[in-house]
Amino acid sequence: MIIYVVIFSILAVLLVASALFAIIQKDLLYAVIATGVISLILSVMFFILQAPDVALTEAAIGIALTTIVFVITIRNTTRNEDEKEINSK
Amino acid sequence: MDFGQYQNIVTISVYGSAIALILIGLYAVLIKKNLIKIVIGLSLADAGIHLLFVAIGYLKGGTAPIFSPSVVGENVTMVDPVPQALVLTAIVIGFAVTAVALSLVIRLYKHHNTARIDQIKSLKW
Amino acid sequence: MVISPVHYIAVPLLAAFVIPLFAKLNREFVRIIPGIVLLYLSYVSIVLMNQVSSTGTISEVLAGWAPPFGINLVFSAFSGFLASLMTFMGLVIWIYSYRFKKIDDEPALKFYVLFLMLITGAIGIVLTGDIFNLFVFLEIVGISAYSLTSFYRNRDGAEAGFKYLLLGAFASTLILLGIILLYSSIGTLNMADIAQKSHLIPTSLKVSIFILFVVGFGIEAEMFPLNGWAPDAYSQAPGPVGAAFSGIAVKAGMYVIIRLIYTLFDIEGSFQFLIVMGLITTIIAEVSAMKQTNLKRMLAYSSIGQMGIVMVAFGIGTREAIIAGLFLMLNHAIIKGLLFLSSSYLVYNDDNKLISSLSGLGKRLPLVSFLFALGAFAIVGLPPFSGFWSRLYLLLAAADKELIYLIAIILIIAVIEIVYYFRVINKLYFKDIKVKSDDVQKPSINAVISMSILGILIIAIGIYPDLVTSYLGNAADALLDKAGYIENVLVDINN
Amino acid sequence: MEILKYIGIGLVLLGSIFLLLGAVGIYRMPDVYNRLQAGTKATTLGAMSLILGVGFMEPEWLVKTLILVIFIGIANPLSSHVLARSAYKNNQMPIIKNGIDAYKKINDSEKSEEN
Amino acid sequence: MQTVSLLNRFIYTWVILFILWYAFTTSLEPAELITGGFVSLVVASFSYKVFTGSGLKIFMPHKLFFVAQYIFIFILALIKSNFDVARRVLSPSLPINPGIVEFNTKLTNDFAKMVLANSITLTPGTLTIDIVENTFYIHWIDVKSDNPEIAHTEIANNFEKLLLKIFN
Amino acid sequence: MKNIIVIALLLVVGFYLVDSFNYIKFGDNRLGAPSDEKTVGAYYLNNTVEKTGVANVITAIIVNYRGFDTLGEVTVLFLATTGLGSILYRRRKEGEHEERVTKESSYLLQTGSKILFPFVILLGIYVFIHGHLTPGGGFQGGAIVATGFLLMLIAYKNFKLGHNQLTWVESLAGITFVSIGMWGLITGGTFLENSFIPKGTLNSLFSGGIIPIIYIAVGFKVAAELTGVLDILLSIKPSKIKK
Amino acid sequence: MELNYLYITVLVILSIAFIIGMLRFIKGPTASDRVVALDTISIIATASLVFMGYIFNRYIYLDVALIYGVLGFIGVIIIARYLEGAL
Repeated sequence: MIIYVVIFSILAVLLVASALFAIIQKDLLYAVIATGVISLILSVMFFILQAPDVALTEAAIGIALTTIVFVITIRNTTRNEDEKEINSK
Repeated sequence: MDFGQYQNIVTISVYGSAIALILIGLYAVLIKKNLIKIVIGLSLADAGIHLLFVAIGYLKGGTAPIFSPSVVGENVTMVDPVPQALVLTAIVIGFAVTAVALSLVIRLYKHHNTARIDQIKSLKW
Repeated sequence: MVISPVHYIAVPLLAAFVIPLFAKLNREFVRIIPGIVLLYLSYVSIVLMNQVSSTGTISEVLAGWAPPFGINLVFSAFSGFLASLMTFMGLVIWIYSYRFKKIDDEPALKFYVLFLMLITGAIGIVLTGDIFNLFVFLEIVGISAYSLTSFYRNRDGAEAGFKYLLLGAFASTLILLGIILLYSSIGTLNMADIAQKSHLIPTSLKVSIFILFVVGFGIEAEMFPLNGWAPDAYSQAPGPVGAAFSGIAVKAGMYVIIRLIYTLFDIEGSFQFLIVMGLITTIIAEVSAMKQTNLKRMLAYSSIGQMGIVMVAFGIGTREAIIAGLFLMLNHAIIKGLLFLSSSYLVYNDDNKLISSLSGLGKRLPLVSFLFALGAFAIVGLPPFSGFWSRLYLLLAAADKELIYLIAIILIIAVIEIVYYFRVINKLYFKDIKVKSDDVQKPSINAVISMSILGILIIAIGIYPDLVTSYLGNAADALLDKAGYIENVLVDINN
Repeated sequence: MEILKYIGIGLVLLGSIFLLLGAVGIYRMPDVYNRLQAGTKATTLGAMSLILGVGFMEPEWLVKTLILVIFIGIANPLSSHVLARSAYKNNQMPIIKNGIDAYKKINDSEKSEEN
Repeated sequence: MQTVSLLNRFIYTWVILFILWYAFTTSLEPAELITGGFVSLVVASFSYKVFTGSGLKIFMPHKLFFVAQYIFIFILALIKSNFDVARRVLSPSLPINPGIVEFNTKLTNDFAKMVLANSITLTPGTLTIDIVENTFYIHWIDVKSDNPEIAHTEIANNFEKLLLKIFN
Repeated sequence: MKNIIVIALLLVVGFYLVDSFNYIKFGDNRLGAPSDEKTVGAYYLNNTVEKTGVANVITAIIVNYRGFDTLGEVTVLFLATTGLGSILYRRRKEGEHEERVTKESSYLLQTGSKILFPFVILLGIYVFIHGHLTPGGGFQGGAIVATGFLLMLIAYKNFKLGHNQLTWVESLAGITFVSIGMWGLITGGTFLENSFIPKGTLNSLFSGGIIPIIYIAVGFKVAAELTGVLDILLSIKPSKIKK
Repeated sequence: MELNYLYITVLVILSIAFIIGMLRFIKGPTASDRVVALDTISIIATASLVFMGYIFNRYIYLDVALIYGVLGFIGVIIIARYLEGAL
């Protein structure tokens, strides 16, 4: 099944790309959205690796709950990594 | 699923991305100054670990270890259930640690009005 | 219901879930229930210790699945000794912290639940026979420790807690990696099964796993260079919690490292590795302790140094050395417990906990100062206190193996310890009084009782070391008997 | 039953093409609102028809796929609405060609109330 | 919003949740059905007040006919809108002329307004941005007029008529 | 400079990891093969259906074979809630009312969450009741239920959460879990032994003995705990509002 | 196996859609754009989970897709509410 080879490599590249994005971005909100995306991709990967339970857990914990916890933290602290003023776009 | 001659590519992409996630996460933990970034790094490293866990349990041509009606009685291979069970536990624990870490970040910010390590100087780092 | 090791875990958990409900009836239940639980656990300890000394190791199967398919608890003379020690220390610290004034200013319900869980988690680490279960208990210890460290609402508590959390999370990442490698190479998680099959793992892989585990658990065991969290956590946490860390949490980490080396993996050079790490840890910690101006930090560094000596003792690896090591652990728990407990009254109102502010407190707080001095004398190893005997056993064990350099280093360390502890005692007794009598906090009656228990124990063991050495001998035998451990656990019950 | 299967295959293919169209839409359009315009319609129809197609190909799954389809039908427009509104409240002005922006006045009045 | 008795609303919620439960399990075993009945009872008991305001009326047969008609029109509009999107997205010049228009609706029911808003979002070239009271604010990719009346007939008329029949 | 050292260190670690994983082939027929009875995974696959009556092997492992882990895991979440409460504790001033979100959400989102709220809750409960038959279980279901409450919490300014009820649900669920475990001890078996309730037939709702009961208890507990965490976090007052 | 071609075609199309969504996510430029991309890729992923569930021929995998859809929706709502300045 060559298609899975392709899918796996695409997902792997996207996973690493969004991880790098999460680390490099100065705007923490982008980093948080990126962790959401990482959870999303990971969840698909778990699904293909025949682990539906884990995919479910990763989706349930990673996409919604982790995101809200991070977002609340950003709300209560600062949105920019270097704590400079940024316009809120 | 049998990957045939492309086995290596799959191996590299799964293990490679998992290890890359771990390393990127640890890099953020060690280098970044912003506390929230550090916590993000931790959760990235955790994510890599989880992927690694599931990957070692995978079996070529296996299906999920659930004996639902369509599977009972057929001769099917199933993937190893143990790593999946462990990673479930690990994910929940990881979330608990992340939540506690972030609450500490919030409190630090309230005291010091900054979320950067290099500006919180009352203790040595 | 027959008393079995699982009571150590199940009863406190039940209590922890019940406490929020009872708190609605009366706030006092929040404080009392942990005490009742710890008393009950002490009773369990006594029953089980008797049982072990008569019938040998108890391996309890959980959920009806024989190991390696289920999780099991192992109560041997060795793990049982540590579990009982932790229970005892927990009880004493509970007596001390009952209505401790600084804690009652804060959400006390949370303190007692977290404290109870800290002890439960540590006991779980010691008793469990499954490596992943051990990780879960480590996280229980971890989360309660992070929260307890930042329990006070002052500036630095959160910082110390975060530092601890970072290292702890890093450790759990490494431990999980180790578990992945372990499981994928031999397909089992039971420690006895791992011990049986560990020769099947390729050596280089085995070394990687070993390093991952040692680094991971070394953070909890205050091994150099992973002990950066300790001084901050000890100095920022509430007084009783500092005692609980040094008496309970650290012991659990040390237990795992010992288990790894003695039972799980037989890797060449791991014993020497332990000696070297122990020596480095000790020397650096004791030298840093000299420079501290903060009393709690000084005690913390001293605690790290003591754990280093324990590592050295277990690195020597003979039966005598193990006895010495266990004796050191016992002493460290009791004496450091006493030091932490008494010191938190000495620096009660001083947020910086400076040693210089102790000047003349010996006259203002005679009892507390006396107990502190007693602890200081005991920990540096002066006769006739208990600390003396453990040092002596260690020196004898080292002499047996003709490790002359070790003897020299241990003696030098003792001298360093004497220097910095006597600096404090000098401040306490031989300097002018600076503090007004209103500024000091008189200890409550239960605090005095708990500290006195520890003080009496120190003297009693000092005078009759045979009280404990026979138990320690059994414990050492249990630790060395790897084949017996495997055999005991891997009995087929279900099939 | 064969005919259902072929309908299903058709729906699946159509759905995947529309999903691709949605992705291209959010890539090509110039601002958030236009992206949402393209993204929502195409992905909603795409996902609905793909999932329904799977339901037709495997008739036992039909009930559950219908639930998913209904959910997507409710949730997807809703989320795009919430996104559009939040973008506007976040001062992200849409590209307006003819100066027709009826929402601006109510948004401004809300803002002045806050201050 | 017209008031309907609490019991009516509760039973409506219960029935809907029970149907959902059946859809989740797709099994007619007595055990599943009993559990489902119980669970949907529990969930309904704390959510019926927020779930619905109109109650069982929607199950009247002639309304079901309108519902079917609505779904038919809606799907046609959805497909049309997708081809519209395809035309706009794939043409190299991106033919857009966006703007935000407003119009008033006659609908009073919450749910009806939501359905209308969602339908508008899914029909050609329009996206609901906000509803304030009875006014809809619509992002229109190809603005024809900023007159609310014209916008209303262009965008929402068909749907609104049917929804009025269904919900009033 | 520090950057370079860290990168070098991480590269070394990465090299060792890659080297270690050389021993472990991806998708290899290593464990779990029915012929090899000795490994843990294979044992579970071959014996779960017969001995526990549960279709989902992972559930059997989590709740029964390694049920002790799950007890610990539930405790970790419980401790996280407690710790969070202790870390973010603050005294309420007189007359201060809780306000989770500063702005009411749009009319549409409110209506939408009204409709989706029971749906999400029911979905969560479905997931943890069917934990032994389908993917998912207590944790996932609990998380989904908590997410349902989260939807209401962020959509409505004044959505009231019964703190008392949360405590009751959480405590009772925890007590149920431990008591079921202890019941095994009292009846002369082992902790968490799955013996005193009939196992039922495979793939029916009432099967698996205590496993579904425990998973339901876990589900309620996790739901209450996570909702508690979200509630604590959402009701923090920002010290200064920074744009 | 004429169905094989169907699988490959659909999965390839979905992958391309996923990549394009990710490109928009990485390009931005604003937070709203990224959330739009997150929304889109979560829908695409839900659809592909359903389809892959069909390929693996396991009915129970549909549950995963359903929950995935629900949670993706709520995740988007959370960030949108933050951007609105309400959280």
